[in-house]
Amino acid sequence: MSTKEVMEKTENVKLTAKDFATNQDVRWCPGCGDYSILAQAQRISPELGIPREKFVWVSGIGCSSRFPYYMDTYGFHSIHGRAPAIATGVKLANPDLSVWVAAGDGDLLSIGGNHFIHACRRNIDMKVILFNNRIYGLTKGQYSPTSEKGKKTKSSPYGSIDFPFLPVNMAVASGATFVARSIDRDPKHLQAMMLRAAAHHGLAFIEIYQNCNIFNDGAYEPLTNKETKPDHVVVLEHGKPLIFGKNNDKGIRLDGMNPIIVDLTKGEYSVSDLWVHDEFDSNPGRSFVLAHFSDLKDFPAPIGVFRQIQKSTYDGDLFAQLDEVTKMKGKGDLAKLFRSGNTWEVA
Amino acid sequence: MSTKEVMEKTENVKLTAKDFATNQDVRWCPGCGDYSILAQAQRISPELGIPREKFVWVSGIGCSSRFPYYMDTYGFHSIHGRAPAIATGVKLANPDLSVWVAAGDGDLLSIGGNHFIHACRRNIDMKVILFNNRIYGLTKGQYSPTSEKGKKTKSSPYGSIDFPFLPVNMAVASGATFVARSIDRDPKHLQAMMLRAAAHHGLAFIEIYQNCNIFNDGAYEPLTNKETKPDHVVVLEHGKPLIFGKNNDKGIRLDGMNPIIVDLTKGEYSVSDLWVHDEFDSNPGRSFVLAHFSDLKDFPAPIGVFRQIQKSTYDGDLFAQLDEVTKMKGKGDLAKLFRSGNTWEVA
Amino acid sequence: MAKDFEVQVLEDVTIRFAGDSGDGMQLTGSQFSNTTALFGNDLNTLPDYPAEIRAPAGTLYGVSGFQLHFSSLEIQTPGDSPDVLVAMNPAALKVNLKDLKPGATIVVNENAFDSKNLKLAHYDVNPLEDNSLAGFNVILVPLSKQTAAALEGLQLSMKDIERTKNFFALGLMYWLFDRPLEPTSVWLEQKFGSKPVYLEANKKALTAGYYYGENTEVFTTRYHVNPAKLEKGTYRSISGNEATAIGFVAASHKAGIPLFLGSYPITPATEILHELSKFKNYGVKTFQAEDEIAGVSSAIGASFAGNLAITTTSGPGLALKTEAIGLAVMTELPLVIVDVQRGGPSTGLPTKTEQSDLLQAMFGRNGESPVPIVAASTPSDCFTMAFEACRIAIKYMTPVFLLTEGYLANGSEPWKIPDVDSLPEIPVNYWKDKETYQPYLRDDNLSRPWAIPGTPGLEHRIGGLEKAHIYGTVSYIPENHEFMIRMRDAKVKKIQDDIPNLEVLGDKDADLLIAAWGGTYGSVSEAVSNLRRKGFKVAQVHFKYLNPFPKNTEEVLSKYKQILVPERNLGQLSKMLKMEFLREVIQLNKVQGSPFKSSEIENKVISILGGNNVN
Amino acid sequence: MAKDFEVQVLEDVTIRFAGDSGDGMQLTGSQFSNTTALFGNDLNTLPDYPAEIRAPAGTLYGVSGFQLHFSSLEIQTPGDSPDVLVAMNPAALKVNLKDLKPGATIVVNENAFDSKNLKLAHYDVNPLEDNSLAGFNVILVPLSKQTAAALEGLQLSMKDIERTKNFFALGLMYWLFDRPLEPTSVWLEQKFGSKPVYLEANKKALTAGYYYGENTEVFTTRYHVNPAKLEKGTYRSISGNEATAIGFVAASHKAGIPLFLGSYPITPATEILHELSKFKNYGVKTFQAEDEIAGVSSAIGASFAGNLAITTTSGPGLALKTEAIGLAVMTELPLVIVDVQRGGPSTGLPTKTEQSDLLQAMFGRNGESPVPIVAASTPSDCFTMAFEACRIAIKYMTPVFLLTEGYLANGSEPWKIPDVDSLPEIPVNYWKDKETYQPYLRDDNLSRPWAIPGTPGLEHRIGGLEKAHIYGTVSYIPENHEFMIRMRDAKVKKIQDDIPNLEVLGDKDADLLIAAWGGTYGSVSEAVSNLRRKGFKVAQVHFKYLNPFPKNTEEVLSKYKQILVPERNLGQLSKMLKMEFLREVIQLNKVQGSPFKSSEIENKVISILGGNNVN
Ligand SMILES: Cc1ncc(C[n+]2csc(CCOP(=O)(O)OP(=O)(O)O)c2C)c(N)n1
Ligand SMILES: Cc1ncc(C[n+]2csc(CCOP(=O)(O)OP(=O)(O)O)c2C)c(N)n1
Ligand code: SF4
Ligand code: SF4
Ligand SMILES: [Mg+2]
Ligand SMILES: [Mg+2]
Repeated sequence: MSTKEVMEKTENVKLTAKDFATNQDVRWCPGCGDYSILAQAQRISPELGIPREKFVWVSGIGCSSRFPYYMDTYGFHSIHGRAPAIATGVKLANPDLSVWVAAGDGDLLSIGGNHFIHACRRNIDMKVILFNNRIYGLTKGQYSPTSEKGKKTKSSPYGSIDFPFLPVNMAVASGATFVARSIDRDPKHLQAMMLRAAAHHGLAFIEIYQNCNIFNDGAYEPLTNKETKPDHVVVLEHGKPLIFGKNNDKGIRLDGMNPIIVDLTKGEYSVSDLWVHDEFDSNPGRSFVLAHFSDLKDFPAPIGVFRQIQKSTYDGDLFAQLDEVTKMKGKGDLAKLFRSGNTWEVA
Repeated sequence: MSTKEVMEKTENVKLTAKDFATNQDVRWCPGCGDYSILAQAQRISPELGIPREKFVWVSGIGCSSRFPYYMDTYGFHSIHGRAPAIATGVKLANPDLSVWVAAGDGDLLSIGGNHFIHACRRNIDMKVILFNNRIYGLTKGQYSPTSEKGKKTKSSPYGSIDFPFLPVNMAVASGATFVARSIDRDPKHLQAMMLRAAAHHGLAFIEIYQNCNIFNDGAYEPLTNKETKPDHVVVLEHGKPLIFGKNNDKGIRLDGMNPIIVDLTKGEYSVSDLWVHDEFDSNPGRSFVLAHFSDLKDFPAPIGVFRQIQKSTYDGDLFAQLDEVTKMKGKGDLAKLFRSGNTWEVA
Repeated sequence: MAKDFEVQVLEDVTIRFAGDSGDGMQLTGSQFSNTTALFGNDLNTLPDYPAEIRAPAGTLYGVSGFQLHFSSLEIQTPGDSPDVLVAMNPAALKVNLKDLKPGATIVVNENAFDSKNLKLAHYDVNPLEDNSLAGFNVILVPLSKQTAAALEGLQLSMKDIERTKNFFALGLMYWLFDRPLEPTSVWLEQKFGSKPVYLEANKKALTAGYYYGENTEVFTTRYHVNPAKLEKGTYRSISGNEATAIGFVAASHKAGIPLFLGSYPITPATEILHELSKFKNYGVKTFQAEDEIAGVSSAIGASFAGNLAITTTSGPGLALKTEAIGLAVMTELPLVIVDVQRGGPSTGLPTKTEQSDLLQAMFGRNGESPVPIVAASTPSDCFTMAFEACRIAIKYMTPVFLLTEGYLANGSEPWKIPDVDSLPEIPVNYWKDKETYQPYLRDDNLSRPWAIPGTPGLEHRIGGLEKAHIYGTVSYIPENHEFMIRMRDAKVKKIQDDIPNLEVLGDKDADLLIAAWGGTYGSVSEAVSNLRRKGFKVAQVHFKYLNPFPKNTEEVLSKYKQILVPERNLGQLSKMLKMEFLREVIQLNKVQGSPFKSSEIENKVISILGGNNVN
Repeated sequence: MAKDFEVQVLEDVTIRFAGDSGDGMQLTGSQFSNTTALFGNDLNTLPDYPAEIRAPAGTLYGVSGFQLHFSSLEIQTPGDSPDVLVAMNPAALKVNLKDLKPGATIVVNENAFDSKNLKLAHYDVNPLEDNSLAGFNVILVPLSKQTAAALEGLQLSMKDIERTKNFFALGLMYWLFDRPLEPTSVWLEQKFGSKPVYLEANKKALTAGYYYGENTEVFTTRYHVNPAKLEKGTYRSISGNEATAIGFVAASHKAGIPLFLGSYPITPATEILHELSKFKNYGVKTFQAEDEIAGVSSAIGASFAGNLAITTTSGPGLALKTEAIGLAVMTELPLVIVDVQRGGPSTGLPTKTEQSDLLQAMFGRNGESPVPIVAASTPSDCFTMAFEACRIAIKYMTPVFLLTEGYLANGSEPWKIPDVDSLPEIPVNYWKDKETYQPYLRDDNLSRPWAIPGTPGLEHRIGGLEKAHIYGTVSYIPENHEFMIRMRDAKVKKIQDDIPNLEVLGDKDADLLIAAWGGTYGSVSEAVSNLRRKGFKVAQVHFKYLNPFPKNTEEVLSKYKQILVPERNLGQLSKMLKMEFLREVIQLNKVQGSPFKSSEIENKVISILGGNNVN
């Protein structure tokens, strides 16, 4: 459908996922996890009550960064790592826009790491979607800052010696007000997270575990395979205890600050002993302990909303300050500005 | 004393703090907190059992970044924000060196934020000393990423709208293996922290609260003033409970993951109810809760070692891999390398 | 009663205030400038401060200076060599002595010449006593003591009293040059209204200084510099960075779209950020980014979303922005990049002036990546060129460089305040029409349409990959790539039709043409008038547009046998003229962190033309 | 038994393999190259792949190609226009058709010309049936079916069988050009030793292709290209990126200090990182940094600490490194910066070749910041120039640029393996003496001493602020600044004494000189021999040193009335020659992501010299 046709349609009918698809051929490898993320984004977009022309997708460079080409919204496929900074400018120029960043793990956490943490710190009202395939896809397979230590890639033929980042930790530590995680292969969950992120006012970060079937195939296999998933994933839900396992037979409780896996079938612990997830706790410690599960043997990977808190946004504060000063000083008058300070006449 | 003279002395006598002072005039403003940090660095250096020529101090740009000029060791006053990356190269070129980074809050956390978190992630064996005066000193007073929100500076005449970073959080989240905090005005504590950092194998980070008496005077006044200090500072010591207050009358206990201030004089709580500090816990949640005190009303600022854990270092792993591959493949032979792949003779 | 003094009428005077960083010399200098401006002289200033924030008192590297040139004629530079030096301590004397005119007057705070300060200034012998200043007219004033005496009875610490002595010195200079105290008194009242003791102290010191001149016999002559015959109008004093900031606000107003600045502090560009951050009620948004890359990137984002976007920096920061500027070239978005040049390479001499980033602006990006360049010639011209940079950026949908430099940025001069209505409108036509829209359609200026997010029906994607002509989709087609490379090049070249021709000043039939750019304007202009007065036939052109060059450049250059290009670099404009016009030029290069003295240019011209050219 | 065929002896052949990204064309091409090299031909290759990792099968933008030029004479380019195209599907046919020689042979996999693939390639009619290929010698081969038939009985999926058809095509081409199967068989055994079924499948497909040629009558002629008379020695095939990597290892060996690479992946430079990361047992350290800035910064740190430090990137990455390169200039530390150029500006055409970063390398830094530049001319020359860049960096204590480009980096040619002992030593003398040490002392090369941390008694501090001559302390002294700016400039200029003069090839008394640089070498060389064969008098010089230029440049240029400068940019070397020598040059510019065809240069020369120059 051409842009024009879509627009004509918009005036009468509610949009559908298709209205958010451009007529460009999608150029990811067949089987790439990016397809699923695109599909979910297109699916949730018409649900948000935001006119199509108010969406802006900004990306850097990487396989995942081609994302904007496939969303029939405004889009900016910029340069490597700079998407959060460009998106900041977009939002500050026009706070009415719904600004989304699509970024790979290299793009967002390697070259773009600084812009990412500063955008989180400022709590700019934008959504940042991390396509974490734990590899540099576009440059054909080097380890990334989320690759596991020891990974053999083209640039680490004897195994990488870098420890990985936990992206959730970085987001929380730098002040992101909404932090979630999901998986490409779990479309329903992914949709739910995207809807939640869209509804959040402030910086919303979603880490998506994404499979790169060419250079890092199977990175999340245990988490997506039906058989193994229940033992490898714990779904976070507000107010619910942390339960996982094929028969919901395992739980996580807290011993002081330390998480412990308990067997719910032995009778020693019951559901009421478990750690109850609280998304809204302002204490960041909670999210860190959850993210830290990845470092612990046998612990499942949490997916869901780690944390959602309310803080004023940078864009909100900026426009409030513009208004306030204008109220205080009156609307700026150029002639007055020219004449500020001492003036004198030459006759 | 000239370099030559010092050297001659070294061969016979144990060095002193003075041997680490260059003959350059120190060009900080009179009263600047940087003087104290310099003095402590010069004081502890002879204690470390490291020959003077093995020290390398690397800095970026800022008032604090002049530091290397005043340490009579090898030094590199580089460009803004890049000290951790340059120091990485120094260490990887020669792992025998004791590599120290001196950086301001703008240098390390604004423009240099990415290099900092990646150095922490890789656990490069270097010491990173943050001179946190919560202001850009050298450029004459703009708010920095650690300035409190609402701060009025030359670039924020109506108050800044940025939330600050908690540097300790950033270091812990990105994987630093030693994380501590100290204050310019507490020379003994500062010395102790520096000695501890020096002894640590891996990336050691110390945040030093430093007063800029020109552009941000009094930023830490409540923490350094004798009267108010006891109520505003809690000293972390391994295995000891968190007690503070003028008469050691207040303590901090944990309710689940949430810290609570308790009055020790009321009889309701005693020392044994308090949170006992554990530096060596691998769970990062602990450090985050401590750092988070800054966001909580009435909580004291923790100083001391937040965390010290052991992980392999990047430099260690790199040289181990070099050795391993050399053992496996034999020492590289250039003629062989030239001939690798298919060759043929033209006669 | 005041005694009678000889009053000598002078055409122009250069005075330099020098002291410790803590002595308030910048303030003293600005007050003198201010009063002098109000008095009606033409003037030009040059502050010069150390890289250290507060160097320890008394040291050589801690000396801060403020030079001021004022005249009854039109002037263009802060003066070659001071006629008067006010030296607050031995270090200030030592550092500045070599710059003075032979026979210059030196006003010295004799109380500061104690053994401690002498030692700090590396003086073995007190220069006031060893006859080493014989060639000068040295006036010893017990500045500290007199100030203390004047403030007796006020509730002030010794330190505060010491800090007030600059106003004593200022008062004394006001007396010497016959200027009124009132403007400074008014300023003091505004500044210290809420701190009466400081107000009183400073006023007392000021008046005491004035009457010290009147009542003692240290000076035998007073000087009078008549008001200059400036063009009729309302004037203010303006520094280059202020002018740049206001120029942008004016452009934003005339374009009818909000101004967005994405920036990271760096000397000597920071004041533009400071200035603009005040103008919230003008709808100006300033974003202090985490680094220069975020500064320019946020500006590109803001431009995409329809703001008038600018980014400000100095050389090292520009180096960091180059990749993103390439993105602005490819996406053809309006953006103004200000480079307030300073001494390089690398960190170089951060507080010193230089004009050595021209080739970086011209060529410092990967690939064929043309960007228009304009440069300001004087502090107030920063206003004009900032406005002009915005006009070009918007009209041609392109990033534009505005080059200024430390010397213009910190220096100031009177500015004839323009009438707001006299400034041209900058038409902004965001594209609206869905039927005809294509992201890389071109208008008569070869510009593509600005279609901003939020506009229904114009959803489109842009980016850094090569773009298909008209459609703007990604294109790997070889011929399209070359076509687009030539298109971007042609678009920038086309701006030639839209900028003023070079204007030849001086003798049209000159034996030598001086061609210069940027902050070298003033020195060249003064040199040219001096030379002509001496009988040399010289002409001058000044490049405010460096890419593209004005249309008549080749024609103008071809008229002169010899072309002298004075630059404060190793010959960057020279290189550009050579490569563009294959014209041999004579270079005059000085890279010492300060502007040219006009005499340096004069001497060079004389050495080229020979003494016998004088008629 | 085999039939009899006409065997035609050819001097040279250009063949292009083209198919889907998934069709293994790069592999097929390399195997053919390999065999051809072993056979003794001279050869030159040009891979050309899409920006997408795996574009959907059958699409036009998913076509991957590999061109190979082989000959019994010495050759320098991958060939202007293919004599033979192997097209695995309609998209491959469509994309490549326009490049073919008139009358070229097209070998087509007819099984791929189904309606789905035709549609994906935007063919309305099957081109095999509408007579549109009348001007070509089209050979239809049921490649898919024949491969399937050959593999019958093996335990393979349909997908695996499809994936093997490139080996059928390869076998067929081996037959057509009379090459042995053995080298590829050996390679297959190494590669699939542990997977016998794949080994058997590929071998079967290869042989089946060969015998398909032998037994069917699709070809009436076989071609024979005799071995070339190359210089005596041991040869291997080498790509530019491999050669660069090995050149650095060699330099590290000859300098006796460890190699350190700080880098961030970017097309088309990444393979240098990949290669070097294998050489751990050569003491090579590779640091994959978080970005380009950290890449170069870590290299600067490593250089300070005494390693041979390099950093590798392409245009956009170079843009990010410029600030730090300025630091290397100021600190005068050895550092080699490799820029494997690609299509710009901005992200541009990342997988396409271009030579448009010369001016960025030359001028892309703040301040006066001179850096020597060398550029490789052929894939194997990357070895020589990488070695040379290290030699200059160490000897002159300076950063040095090595410019290569995508076309050289990915292309390959036979390389006569040098004798390790024949390579010059690179003396490294870390300073040791405490008595005489000063950080900015200068030797005869104007180089400062390399005194590395860990050396007792030489503790010192360096940095980006201006340095005092000899002492290396921070200096704000105006005269010192100018002195040091001129010193750094002079040091780089002095390298002229230490690099080879330009060598004029072709007719010394030519009517026209072709001056080129970088990867344009091959096309120019071929054009020059062709032109001379046709009777034109032309000469050629090739710049491998671009800053400084060789000493005899002016002299050489002055000998020729006309100078043609062919470049794959808008005229960057032209600009440099103009500004340096004020020489008018004729530009020939092509910016289409591919190398020049030698015919394009020939035609330009003919159009300049006119047909009547032929004698
Ligand atoms: C300045 C710059 N440096 C490097 C590159 C090369 N590059 C492009 S994408 C990429 C990383 C891709 O990895 P990631 O961000 O994880 O995205 P993915 O392809 O995996 O989705 C790199 C290194 C570039 N385009 N620009
Ligand atoms: C690339 C670059 N950008 C900006 C600057 C200007 N600059 C120098 S230091 C500094 C910040 C200083 O603050 P901080 O790092 O906190 O150090 P402090 O002076 O407070 O010790 C800035 C913005 C620079 N030198 N280089
Ligand atoms: S390389 Fe990996 S991440 Fe990139 S498109 Fe292919 S499968 Fe997806
Ligand atoms: S400006 Fe502040 S931080 Fe800088 S030297 Fe002065 S007191 Fe210290
Ligand atoms: Mg990735
Ligand atoms: Mg600071």
